[in-house]
Amino acid sequence: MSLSLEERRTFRSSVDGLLSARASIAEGRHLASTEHGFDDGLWRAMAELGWTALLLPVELGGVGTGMAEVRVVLESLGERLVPGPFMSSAVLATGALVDAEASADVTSWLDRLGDGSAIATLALPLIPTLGDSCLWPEARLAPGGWALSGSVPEVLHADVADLIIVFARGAGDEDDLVFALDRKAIPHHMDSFPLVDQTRRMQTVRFAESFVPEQMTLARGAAARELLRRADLRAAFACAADSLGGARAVHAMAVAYAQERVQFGRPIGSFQAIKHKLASMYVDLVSSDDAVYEAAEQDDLDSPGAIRLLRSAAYHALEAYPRIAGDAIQVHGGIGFTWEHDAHRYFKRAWVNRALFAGSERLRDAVAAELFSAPVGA
Amino acid sequence: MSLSLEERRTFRSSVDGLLSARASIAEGRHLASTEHGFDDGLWRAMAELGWTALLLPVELGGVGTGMAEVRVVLESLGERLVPGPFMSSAVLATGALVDAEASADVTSWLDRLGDGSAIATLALPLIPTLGDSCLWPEARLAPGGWALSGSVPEVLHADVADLIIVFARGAGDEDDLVFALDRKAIPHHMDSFPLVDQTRRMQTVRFAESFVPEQMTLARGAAARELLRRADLRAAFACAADSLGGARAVHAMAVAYAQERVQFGRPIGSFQAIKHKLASMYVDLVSSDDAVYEAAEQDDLDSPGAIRLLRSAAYHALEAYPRIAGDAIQVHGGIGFTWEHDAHRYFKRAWVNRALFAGSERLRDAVAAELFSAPVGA
Amino acid sequence: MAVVRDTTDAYRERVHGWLLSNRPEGWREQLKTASQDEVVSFYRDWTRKLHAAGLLVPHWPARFGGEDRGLAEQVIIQQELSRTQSPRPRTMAIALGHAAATLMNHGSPAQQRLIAGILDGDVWCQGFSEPQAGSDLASLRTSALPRGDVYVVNGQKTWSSFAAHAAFCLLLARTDLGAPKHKGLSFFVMDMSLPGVTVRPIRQATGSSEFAEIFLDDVEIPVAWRLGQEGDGWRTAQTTLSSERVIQLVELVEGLREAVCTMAGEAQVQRTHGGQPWAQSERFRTDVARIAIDVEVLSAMTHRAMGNLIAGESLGAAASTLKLFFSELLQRATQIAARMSGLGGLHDPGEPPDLGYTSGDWFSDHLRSWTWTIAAGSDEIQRNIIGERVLGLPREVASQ
Amino acid sequence: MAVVRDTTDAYRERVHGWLLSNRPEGWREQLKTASQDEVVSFYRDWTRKLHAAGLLVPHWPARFGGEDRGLAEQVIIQQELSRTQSPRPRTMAIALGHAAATLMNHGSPAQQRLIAGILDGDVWCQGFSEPQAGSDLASLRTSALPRGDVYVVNGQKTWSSFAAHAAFCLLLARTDLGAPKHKGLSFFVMDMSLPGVTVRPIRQATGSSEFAEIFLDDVEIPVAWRLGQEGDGWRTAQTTLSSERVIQLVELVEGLREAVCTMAGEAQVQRTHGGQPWAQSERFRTDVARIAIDVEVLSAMTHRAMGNLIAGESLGAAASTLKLFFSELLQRATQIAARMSGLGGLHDPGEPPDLGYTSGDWFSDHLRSWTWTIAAGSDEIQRNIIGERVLGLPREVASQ
Repeated sequence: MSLSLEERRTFRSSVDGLLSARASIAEGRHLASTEHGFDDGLWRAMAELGWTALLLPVELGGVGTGMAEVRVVLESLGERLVPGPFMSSAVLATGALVDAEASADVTSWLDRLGDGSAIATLALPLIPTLGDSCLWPEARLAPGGWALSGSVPEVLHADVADLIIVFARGAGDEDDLVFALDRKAIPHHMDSFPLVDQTRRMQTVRFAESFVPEQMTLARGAAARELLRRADLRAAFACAADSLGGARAVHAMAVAYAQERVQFGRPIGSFQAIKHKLASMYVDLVSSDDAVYEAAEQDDLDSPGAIRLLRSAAYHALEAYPRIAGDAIQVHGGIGFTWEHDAHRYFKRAWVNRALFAGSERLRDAVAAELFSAPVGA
Repeated sequence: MSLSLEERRTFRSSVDGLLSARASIAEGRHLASTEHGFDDGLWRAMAELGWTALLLPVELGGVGTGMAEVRVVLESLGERLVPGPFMSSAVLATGALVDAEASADVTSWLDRLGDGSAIATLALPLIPTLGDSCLWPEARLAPGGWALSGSVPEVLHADVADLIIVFARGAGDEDDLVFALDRKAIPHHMDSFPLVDQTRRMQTVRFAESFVPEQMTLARGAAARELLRRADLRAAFACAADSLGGARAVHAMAVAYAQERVQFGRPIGSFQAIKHKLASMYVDLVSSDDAVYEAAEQDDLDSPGAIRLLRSAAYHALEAYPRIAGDAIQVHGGIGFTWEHDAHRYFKRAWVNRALFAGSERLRDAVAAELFSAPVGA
Repeated sequence: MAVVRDTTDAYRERVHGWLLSNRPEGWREQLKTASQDEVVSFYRDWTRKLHAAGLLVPHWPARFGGEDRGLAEQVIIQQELSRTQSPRPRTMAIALGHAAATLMNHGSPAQQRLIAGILDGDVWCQGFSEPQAGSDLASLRTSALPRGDVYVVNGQKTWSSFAAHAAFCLLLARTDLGAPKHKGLSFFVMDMSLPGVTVRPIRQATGSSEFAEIFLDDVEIPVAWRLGQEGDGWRTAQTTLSSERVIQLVELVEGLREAVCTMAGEAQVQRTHGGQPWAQSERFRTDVARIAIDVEVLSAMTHRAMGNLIAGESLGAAASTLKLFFSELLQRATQIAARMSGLGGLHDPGEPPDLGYTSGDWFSDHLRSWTWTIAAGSDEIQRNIIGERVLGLPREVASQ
Repeated sequence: MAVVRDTTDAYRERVHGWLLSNRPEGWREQLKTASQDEVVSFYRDWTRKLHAAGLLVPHWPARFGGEDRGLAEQVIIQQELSRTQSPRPRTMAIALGHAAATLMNHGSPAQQRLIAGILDGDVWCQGFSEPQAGSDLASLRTSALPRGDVYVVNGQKTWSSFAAHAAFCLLLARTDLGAPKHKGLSFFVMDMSLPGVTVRPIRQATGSSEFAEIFLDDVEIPVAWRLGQEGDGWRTAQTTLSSERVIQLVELVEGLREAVCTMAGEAQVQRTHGGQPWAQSERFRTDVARIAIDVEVLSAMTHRAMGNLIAGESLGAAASTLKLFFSELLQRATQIAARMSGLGGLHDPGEPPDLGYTSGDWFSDHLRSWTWTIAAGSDEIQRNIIGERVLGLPREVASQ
């Protein structure tokens, strides 16, 4: 379902409204020292406004819109450096569950994800082709289900997730698998991995012969790999949308500073060295914006043209954000290098966004592989 | 033999003196339409001042100085876009002949190269490891010598060379070889390859079962490969020195233009956009200068540290020249893009310098190979 | 946006089919050795042929010879011209773009009659830059002083594309010598056959002579050929300029897309210093991938800008942003391709005709990319525009 | 030049041997978890030990505690410290560099007695930048007004390295409030234990707190502790600054050289998204090679600048050129290394001690590289200096 221009404008202003009221950048800084690192109350408010049900089809009780609306939320969260599991739960995990041919068990989870009463997360393999990595957990057939062993590194907000979607290698001749693990029911061990970006929490989850009932299998074989392919693209898009929002905010901070900071008797923004730097950053920003916007409008993870556009948009926005944040520090000079200033927080989120889910290089390399496997002159 | 500071100063001013008097940039433009593309009279004058004998040891009647003095000449020729076979004959071919354990035949050639009465050139394989390329000529044993077949592409000033130094693959079990070919005595065919840089002439030389007498063999096997290794480094250095001179001249042109051209009521050089571009070009230029200078001072083609420095200096100067020349066009604006202006002539020589002798990438790749074959943590 | 995306596939198929049957075979090779006269004449014929098939300007109003279709169709035509490797009438760019748009928006009925000539292949040129007014375009000196029912024009214009072949010129000249900077300028249609007009081709760094100088010596332009109000020339010239640039970019993006495929193809054959095909170099493959990625991004940028144009919104700084992004990308793409070609790619092309910005002679293309970073507002000027007009940064003290 | 190159290998061997026997084992790991006090104390001990062995300042005149050797020996020491992976006393950089050089050149006999303290490990800091005077350093506001035999100092300094641990500060303050810009400044040695001096550490973006603010509240500096003439402070502070920066670069180049080896080593172990070691990526290998090449170039630049210093020539713009080249290279090198480390390299280091610019925590090193592009004359200021003082381009209208 696609919103009308008018509905979309209303949606955007409701997003702005809630976040302006309840998610200041300063607040995010304070949350870094709390246990889970995000604002539960804000999460509930977001759920009440239906944000957690954006990707859920109408027939399952969701809002049933698409990436264009998800982009609006992710961008706004990125702009304000809002911490929390929106991306991992409402976008990545929910998207994957909807993609899967879901059993009744899974559908009941979708209800709870949609109304925000449960949180899920998605663990993507670090190496995108299943079956290559020894880091990746292995599933062995067991009576009534599977025994899962091994570790899943770098899972976003696993500490608060009720459900973890995990890709696993089948032992022996068994095929690749995707599970939706009820965290309370599955024995596991969890280690936190504190990031330079304090607005993001991440854990490594370990299993040792943990029993997973058969009905929590989301997909097998080709279907599992297809789920992974789409989840990987959606993750790239989501990180890019967050990056775009952050880039916009940190660029605006630099512009504002250049207008007010006076050196040599003039605002520093009147010097071409600064003015042209800010203009180049703007080109980087606007090009990311247009590309992410078009990819969101296409909302298509399957056709080759749309995939090329999505990868390109995501790569460009993920690469632009660290450049823009670094240049913003330069424009701010010394003050931009202090802990109290927010510039470094954007810089760090920019680097984490780019590195998440095996990093932006995978997108560039996929474009290269496509270009060079094409027949000569095609 | 190393010159004293005072002697070096004298040498430099004699180089400047001759070239200022007889090798204007405009003159070079005119020479492009002549048969061989360079000024014979200037060549003889250079020889009379001993420039063609710089690399020739004193015991063979030469000046016996080293790369530091060669650098001065090459830089000055590059500064003025002087056409002619100095690099190919007096540096590359002479250097390789001196390197070889020379027979009496070769020594007599060195006499003539040293006094400028003969011209030589050096054909380096396009692929630096002998024996890989099917383009490279093949030598078959023949009574009293060798029969040479195949083509030697991209040889500088072969049309005026009396002697051509050629690397060849031995047929069958025969080892790699280096020959000094008397062009008048050896049957061959020659095709011109006109370059965008009209100050350089280049030919492809073809042989078909051409007989080469045994005494013109300069080296075989390991000695041939050693000759090639040193010739390749010397070629990199020589192109870099030319590039440095050209970069200096084209940068100076851009600085002068920025001082005099007025737009918006001010000299354009007062705008930071132009001022900082010229400053960045200057950093590129000075760093090339220092690196090439240090490499010339070391004058060492054998020790690993000196080789690393030489490759680095050459790579940097070869890459800096096209950047500086391109930026110089930008600073000049429209006028810099006309055929009548010299900026494009520097730009083109910059590109040819970088592409000569298999291109600057070979230097970067050699540094990479060295770095990554070293034991971990070394 | 919806307008662009919903255009029927049927239209695309019709365009595609027609081009496959009608594109001149081997035209690229043929043009490489053609004289400039032959090139101009080739593109004139092709323009007429496209127009006869309704594939030249379907987005124009019917009363001017179009079909009242949307810009979306024009985008499709550009894409299909690219996909079928058909020629695009380069010499007609000003005529079909800035000239036609200006005539439609500001022309008198008499002036608008010139549009028919454009559809018949008349070449137009622009008379904007002058030797002393490059980046500082508002400081033009060419004068057009009223005398009776004519303006008497004196001065010199430069960097005018295809001026040697143009029937008409869009001329910007100073009608009020006292007014400051761009206040005293007026805009004219100048018949290039008028007495006193002399054209001298400029040979460029690439060896081509696409551009020319125009010397104006007591040229008498009838008052009726002034476009818009006297003294309002700057605004009149600018009105349609940025939209036309964006439309032009649609074609250029498609050219870049083709270029990426050509590079990938050549990389299977061209060899590195190590003797391997460039296609086996990870560095090269990923460099080309980054070009391909940026082409997608640029395509999204032009697509969104076209959407805004179609929706009747103003472009704002989009023209500057697009131009900067494009010129930087073109320079980088052609550089990578030229490096792949090695010494073999540095073969002297002599005095080649200008076959566009991605002609496949990569070194010449690379050098030609400086016309994009310099002309029509240099990169530096574009950054000033963005910094001051979009970001609201203070102007430099000196230019206030 | 000859002086540097001909220095005997014997000296190098002696230095190498001593360091192998005396460098503290495992110091790097130990410092990573140390408090800043512990770091300062560690470097103080190491400074004393080096000095006792004659390996701290052999290039100083004997009367100040040196051995009258040349700068060449200092270069060798820096190289061997790097080669043997021994610590370099970072916290002592100002004391051993700018402070000592200033005291030797401009100090009164009484002031020069402080040099002995430096050799015993006294930390010095600089009091230059102020919140309102970053790039525009000449607009300092901190005042030092004469009253009897003291100057009464009021104001605030910022970005002073290791000020919290410093015994003395090289202070630049305004003694003539009427004089324009840098004409009214004087230079002082300020005892950090004087009443009215308050230091507040600045936590940086990296989490470290190497820098501090210094608040000056009616601090009374005796007239005898003024360095050079009143009103001549700007010149006095600058005299030795650029030479000291070049000498400091010798150490930093060696650090970069080590970093390249470390990166190449880590690339055998760290894996790309494709699961292969980074060392198998041609793109990565060639990126690192370009860093290695630039390190060689920078090394040649410092070598030549040192040669000129030894020959007694003026540095001219070399300090600006070197700083620009270095800061750009450092930023690029640490970026490539940080990208190799992936998400694993984005582990929060907490509040780590500052272990230099190539500590091996690549992301922190990368972020820290902005101190080079911003501090001590930003990249923009350096380009202004080169453009105006070296290339002779006109100053901007506004700053005339």
